[in-house]
Amino acid sequence: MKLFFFGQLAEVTGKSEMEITNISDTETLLKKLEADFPKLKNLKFQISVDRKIGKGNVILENGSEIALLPPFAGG
Amino acid sequence: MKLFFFGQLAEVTGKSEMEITNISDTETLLKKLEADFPKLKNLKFQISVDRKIGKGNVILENGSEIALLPPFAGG
Amino acid sequence: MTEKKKHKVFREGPISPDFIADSISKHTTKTSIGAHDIFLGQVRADVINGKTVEAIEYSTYQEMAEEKLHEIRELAFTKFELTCMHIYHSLGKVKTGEISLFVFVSSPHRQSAFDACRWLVEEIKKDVPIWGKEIFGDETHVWKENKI
Amino acid sequence: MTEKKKHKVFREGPISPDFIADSISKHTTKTSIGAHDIFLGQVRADVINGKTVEAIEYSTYQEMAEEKLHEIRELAFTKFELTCMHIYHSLGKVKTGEISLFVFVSSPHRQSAFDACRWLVEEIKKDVPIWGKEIFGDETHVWKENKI
Repeated sequence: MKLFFFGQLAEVTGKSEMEITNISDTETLLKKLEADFPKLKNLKFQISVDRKIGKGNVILENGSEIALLPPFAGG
Repeated sequence: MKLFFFGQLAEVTGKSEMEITNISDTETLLKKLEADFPKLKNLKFQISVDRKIGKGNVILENGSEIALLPPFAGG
Repeated sequence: MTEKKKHKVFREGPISPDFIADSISKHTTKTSIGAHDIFLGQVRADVINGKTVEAIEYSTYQEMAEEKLHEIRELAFTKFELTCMHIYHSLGKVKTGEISLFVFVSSPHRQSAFDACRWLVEEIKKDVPIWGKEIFGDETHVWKENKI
Repeated sequence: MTEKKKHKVFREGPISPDFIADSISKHTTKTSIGAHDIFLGQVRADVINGKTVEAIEYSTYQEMAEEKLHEIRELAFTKFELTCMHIYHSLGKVKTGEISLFVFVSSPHRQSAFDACRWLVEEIKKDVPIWGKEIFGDETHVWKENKI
């Protein structure tokens, strides 16, 4: 699965994208990311799966496109 | 006193302005105008005195600038 | 910083897109502005009793209109947080598809810009002595009335 | 008659007044339009912790943004009586005083134009994945957050 980081999250993690495998849902993903990038704990963001922001824990499937989205600031 | 006619009222009366004298207030003026120009009776308009639209009967003074204003249509 | 100087509202003929672009570009130096709201009134090809409007010919009671617009401007600056405000209205003939009213409001924040622009357009339509003759292709006409 | 074709929203760098004029002039042939409302977002020289913003650098999650904008457009056409609607947003660097957002709504009547334009701007700010890095003169930056 592809995981994208945007805005401040790309800056903090030093990555704009990475491959992830063997992660079954967004809650598990979040725990792993916070372990790998402790600074994420202090930042506000949402997780999108296949370009939709889900409510609660979302199941991830092979080929899902996941993204970490900081607060929007268009305009 | 100067009396101005605007928009449709200028068209109906055939005048854009006229001098009036010896008229003490707007109610008297209105009666005289409706006698001179019967078509005015069928038209909506307001009267301004010195560029203000007054409520009720307004006293006219020498030098007052009076105007007959059809419904506004700016924009 | 507010700008309250009186400016010329009435312009002969339609308001051109280039004039609007020029007005917008004058605001580049005003870096406290975060939001502009622009209202444009365009002449519609309304069909009235089977005849299509081809142009509107605008006229005004200019002294009264300018006094009223001045009051409206002053009131807008007290009611809303505005950086600047510009109002232009056509006189004379404006063809269908052309622009006859240009209201341009700028503010640090969008809510004030939206509120003020909408309020201004309503005030102008309601209180400023302007008239419009809707002219048909056969040169007959009717007198326009604003809907609330 | 409504126009719903997908169009390119994102543009590299600031949105120029000439581009806006050009968009306006394209509506001259649409003679059912009576009212345009245009919102422009301009980059403010905010002072943050004693340092002045000199530019915002915008980025987006383009595929998601385009899907979301498409939904917003479709919904706007069902909610409001619109003739047409155009949305443009900058990517990359936009300096203070320059324009980064251009929302252009046209309708037969002003109330729909005002309602739709304001609604669109709020939806864009709330739901479209766009980010802005506020850059200071010393090349440090902070990340912008929209106020409601």
